[in-house]
Amino acid sequence: MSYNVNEKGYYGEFGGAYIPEMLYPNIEELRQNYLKITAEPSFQEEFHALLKDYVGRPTPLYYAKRLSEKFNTKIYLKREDLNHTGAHKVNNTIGQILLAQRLGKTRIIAETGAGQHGVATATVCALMGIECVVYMGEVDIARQAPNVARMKMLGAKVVPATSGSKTLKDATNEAMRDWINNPVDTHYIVGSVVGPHPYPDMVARFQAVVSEEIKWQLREKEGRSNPDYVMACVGGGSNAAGAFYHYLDEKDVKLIAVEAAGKGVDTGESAATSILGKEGIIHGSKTLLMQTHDGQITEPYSISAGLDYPGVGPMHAHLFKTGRAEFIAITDDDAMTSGLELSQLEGIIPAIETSHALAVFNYKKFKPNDVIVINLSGRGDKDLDTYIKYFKL
Amino acid sequence: MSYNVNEKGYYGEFGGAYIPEMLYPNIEELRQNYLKITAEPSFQEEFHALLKDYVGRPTPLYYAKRLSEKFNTKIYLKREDLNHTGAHKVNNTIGQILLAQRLGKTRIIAETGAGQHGVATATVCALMGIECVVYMGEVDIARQAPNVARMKMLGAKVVPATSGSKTLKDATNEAMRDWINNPVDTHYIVGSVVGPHPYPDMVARFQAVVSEEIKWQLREKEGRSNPDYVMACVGGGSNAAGAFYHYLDEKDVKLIAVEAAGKGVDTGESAATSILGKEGIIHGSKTLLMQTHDGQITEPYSISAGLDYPGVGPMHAHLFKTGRAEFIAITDDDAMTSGLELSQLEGIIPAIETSHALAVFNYKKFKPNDVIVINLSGRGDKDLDTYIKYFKL
Amino acid sequence: MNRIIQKLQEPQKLLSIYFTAGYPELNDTVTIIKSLEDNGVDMIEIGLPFSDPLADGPTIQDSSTAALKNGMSSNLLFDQLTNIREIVKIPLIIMGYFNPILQFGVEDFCKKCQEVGIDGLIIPDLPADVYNEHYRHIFEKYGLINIFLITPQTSEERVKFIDGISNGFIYMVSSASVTGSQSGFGNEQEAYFKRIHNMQLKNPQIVGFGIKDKETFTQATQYAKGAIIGSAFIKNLTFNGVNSIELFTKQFKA
Amino acid sequence: MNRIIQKLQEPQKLLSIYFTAGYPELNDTVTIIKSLEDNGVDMIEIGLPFSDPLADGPTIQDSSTAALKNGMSSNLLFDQLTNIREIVKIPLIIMGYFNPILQFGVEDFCKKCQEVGIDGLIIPDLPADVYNEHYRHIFEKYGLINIFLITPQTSEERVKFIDGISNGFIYMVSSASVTGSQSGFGNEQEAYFKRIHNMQLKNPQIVGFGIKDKETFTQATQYAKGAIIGSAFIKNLTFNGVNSIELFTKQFKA
Ligand SMILES: Cc1ncc(COP(=O)(O)O)c(C=O)c1O
Ligand SMILES: Cc1ncc(COP(=O)(O)O)c(C=O)c1O
Repeated sequence: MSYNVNEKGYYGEFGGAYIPEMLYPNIEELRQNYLKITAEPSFQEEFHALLKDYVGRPTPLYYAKRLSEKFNTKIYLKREDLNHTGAHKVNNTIGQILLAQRLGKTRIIAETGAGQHGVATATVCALMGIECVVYMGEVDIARQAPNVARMKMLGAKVVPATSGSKTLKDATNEAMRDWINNPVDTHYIVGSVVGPHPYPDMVARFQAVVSEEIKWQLREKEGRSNPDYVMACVGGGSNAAGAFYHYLDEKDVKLIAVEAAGKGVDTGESAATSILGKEGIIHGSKTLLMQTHDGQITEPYSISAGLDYPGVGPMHAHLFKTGRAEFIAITDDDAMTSGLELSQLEGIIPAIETSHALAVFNYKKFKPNDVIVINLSGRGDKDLDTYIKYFKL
Repeated sequence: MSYNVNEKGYYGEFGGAYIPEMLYPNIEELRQNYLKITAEPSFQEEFHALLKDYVGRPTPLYYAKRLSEKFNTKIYLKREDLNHTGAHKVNNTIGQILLAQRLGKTRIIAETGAGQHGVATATVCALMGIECVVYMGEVDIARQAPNVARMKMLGAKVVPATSGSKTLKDATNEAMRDWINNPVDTHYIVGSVVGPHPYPDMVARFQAVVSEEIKWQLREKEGRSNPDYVMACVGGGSNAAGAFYHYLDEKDVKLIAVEAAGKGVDTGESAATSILGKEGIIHGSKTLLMQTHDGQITEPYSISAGLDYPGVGPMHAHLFKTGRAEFIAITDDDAMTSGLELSQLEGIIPAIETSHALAVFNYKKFKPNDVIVINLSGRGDKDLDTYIKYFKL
Repeated sequence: MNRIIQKLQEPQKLLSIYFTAGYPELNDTVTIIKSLEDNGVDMIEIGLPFSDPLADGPTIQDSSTAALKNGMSSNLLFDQLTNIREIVKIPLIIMGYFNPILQFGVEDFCKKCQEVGIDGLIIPDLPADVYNEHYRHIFEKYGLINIFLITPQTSEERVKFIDGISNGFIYMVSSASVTGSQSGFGNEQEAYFKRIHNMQLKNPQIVGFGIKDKETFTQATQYAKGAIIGSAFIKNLTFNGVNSIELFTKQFKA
Repeated sequence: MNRIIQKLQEPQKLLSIYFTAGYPELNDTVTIIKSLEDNGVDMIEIGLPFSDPLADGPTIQDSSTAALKNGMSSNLLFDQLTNIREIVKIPLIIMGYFNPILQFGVEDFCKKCQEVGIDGLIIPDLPADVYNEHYRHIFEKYGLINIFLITPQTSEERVKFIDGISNGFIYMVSSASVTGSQSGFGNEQEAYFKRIHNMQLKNPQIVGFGIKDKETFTQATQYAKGAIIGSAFIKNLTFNGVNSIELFTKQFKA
């Protein structure tokens, strides 16, 4: 059983490139070039130099002592929150901007939910002096105001998506429309392991640095590179993909993907895609998605803008279908409580996305000697208003 | 000529411990123990492990290509903005919390201006499970709201200082009063190289990791560990102290300290201490401070909460007096413009404090081959509102 | 013979109109189709509305959202079309995104199309390659013509490939854009129209995207067999209602 | 002989009052001093206001801020006191933070004190050690007694050191606190008062911080030679004005 993409762009039965013809040349250009370009020594050199000197990698693998004590197990936090711009997203945007440059693109577009990917994209565009347009749902613009401000400071144009649920899904539609309208000079930096092939594989490869580092860091700390569990929240799935990547074929490592249950899986206000979803096509990819029996895509709900997406990357659909990963859905309330708990136990305010992964400890028992690595995908600075209001601090 | 503290706590004629008798036992306890405790292998081990695994050190030394091109010289940014909590302040709070634990203290107090030191203190208190009270001027509470929210999330109590200019100076007074009232169980984590001996030296030693890293990082990049210039903004002076520390006695390295001119050095709304200040006593230290001819401390002004302080650490007073460092004052307007410039040239939004250091390039010409290291003391997330309003973005 | 192929053999430049089923009112579908035929339209694209129509501009998006809100669905559309062939003769094409069709079941969907008298399908997000490999036999089994798009960016090689697997006409997107975003055609379009014309493909081309009045229709059909009007027609429906169809279509037939 | 030393030899427990010069009104200084003497107060601390009085609680802070706003300064205070010795006999002490004195010039300041008839100084942020090393000779040259503080946390060794360099009285801070923050004395204070008493220091002790009424005055002076009232007196001035001094002081003399 392979958990990686095949030559046709599929993970098992999921993936592919279900795109309008208008996007064919762009996607084809990417498909034909992404492996070749990213394998070039000059690309690898520049990519790793920027990850080190600009992004601040390697990010620490931090043993969370007080959290571990509380849940009587061994918890390591992979500190993607310490990346420049505050989340794992920048690993991917650094990779894609270098690719875009080598493809001769002069304009960048992106979609964003939590704003982290938008900020990470605006950041690399500023770094390279390239024009940048970010699409963001109107609802998300309101609830992630700090990130909107950051994008503006970085010189990006933020365009509100006003259709549908006015969140990530709709921002993605708008970005795709922009790309259709600007097929020659523009590269679309997709922010997660979603979209048509080769995006899921390309983004996963850029994010794979996360598990690459975990391996040697855990060996330093525990004398073995394989933990018992790797756990990550899943919006589109990129931080989970990065954390899982080098463990996909290591059978002794259990993978846990954490989705947003919103107000509860059965309340109709949820974003728990794998549980509520069915196979279908969203944003050019065959995967699991939340939809009506008639095939209309459902508007998802989560308190967290980065998990508020009705689909999931095809790799994760495959991990779910094959049982390689366990999927757990966590409600808004549980996530918020765990976010506050981490803040006060470890002095780390997590992004609400990440807080979902932390809440698993309240539902799943681990053994005292289990080694669990959680991908701490981002910092909570963007979410302070939401936390403060929720807890009336 | 020595630029380090002598056994009596003086840098040349500056420093000492001008404290009320009520604080004598606390200060004496610190003075007698700080070198001994911090030299213990177990302390060093824990300190460095936390800096690595929790704070995310070493922070990168990043060659700013586009900024360098613009000013036709070689500019490196020491990325203290990538530290956990987003500024250099945490280097010091990690050190002091370990010291406080070893002194058996069970309660922590701190003053804060920009809120970065308050957040860094609240963070280490959460990490260690110790009660935390942070004093912050009412004006600063309003202009650095994100940091106030963070402190609350971290479980700290934020107490407004309502006297005087309602900024950093007044918060410091309140913290000292608290310490006077709670001399036994409480440790006061001072946030900069100010206050009575041994604080300036102690904080400088904890921050010295910055120049320790610059040395080997620059050797990796330029084949020499000494740059031509090291440049840093100065509020109390801790980030500058950290960046200068290992270069103090290296005569070929020119040091530039950048102060906040506010609306202009001669406008009466300024915080350019070294230029406007006279020798005197502030917060237990003999140093340069802004004061009336009658010895009343002047209320300073800067758009940046972290530089809005009428004094400067005694080390810096000495560097100024001896001419070892050049002092440059930068206005609000120039700082803001340079902050936006860095955002859009390098994809790094700096704290407004840091932006002051960046503005020097508009006033001082450097040679094409000069190697300049700027201590990028913090990230601008806390300042987004100020930037956005200022530039009407 | 499939009505599309028949129609393509007629000498005139073909006027084809797109509308979104269920818009403006849920039950306007048959009325609109009948009225279009009555007013001399040659071919109709019936839009099956989708929640996330990513190849469409705001006009068609909004009409899709409204149609879904009105209650439109694949089942309902087929219900509405049950007796359409008793009153309408011109070719009818369903244009819809792939996911609703996939959920219906591709074979079931095609079967239903045949039953009600649909002649072809345009599924913008079903790529030619995937169609060719997985679904072609089903379409053929039910006598449906699948119509592919080409754009100014489509390589010569791929245009040939698409021509090869097409058996009706090629939907020639006038410019790189989503629907409704053009304002007139310029030299670039003309060069593109000519370039494709000169390739002498086996399938005729019908131009879509950006046709909004007599002038653009004439330009588009200088080299091509016909043109499709979408957003301009929807806008007219929105502002002037179903009764204005006669007036709207008249301008193209003048 | 210095008036402080003389006063300390009198048999009664000494009532000492602190007030901030320039408060409530800029020119109240002489009036308040005269009134305090007239009402039997034994000794007066004249507060030289400072912008950042970090050993003081809100009451004295606020009075200092107001006094500075009123225009009080070192020069003005000396002007106001120029003829004070023509009308007042009891010891007068200036209590102020070190920076204004440093800016005035320590020697100039001491000289001025001598000229107007000040007997001693309390400078909370001038540590005993620094005084001893750098300034003692100046104070002595101008016949000024410098008064040091001790607190419950001051070690026995340091109390002895301070006793050694003192030549008037020791200002015994009642508890670890800024001014004005106490509410009554408990067992802890009593133990501390007793402990210091039992050390049989050469200098008598006068207790300060937290004395606000007859009861606390009596408790404080059980072992000590006297007590200083600060915040409670300022509060009384704020609410009842300068004319209420008689009533305020009467309670302690009853
Ligand atoms: C901090 C953080 N974590 C997780 C996510 C979810 O995305 P993904 O599943 O692609 O990692 C986001 C998306 O914005 C995010 O900002
Ligand atoms: C980012 C940043 N830089 C600089 C300063 C100034 O302090 P210091 O001079 O002690 O480094 C502050 C203070 O809050 C700060 O937050």
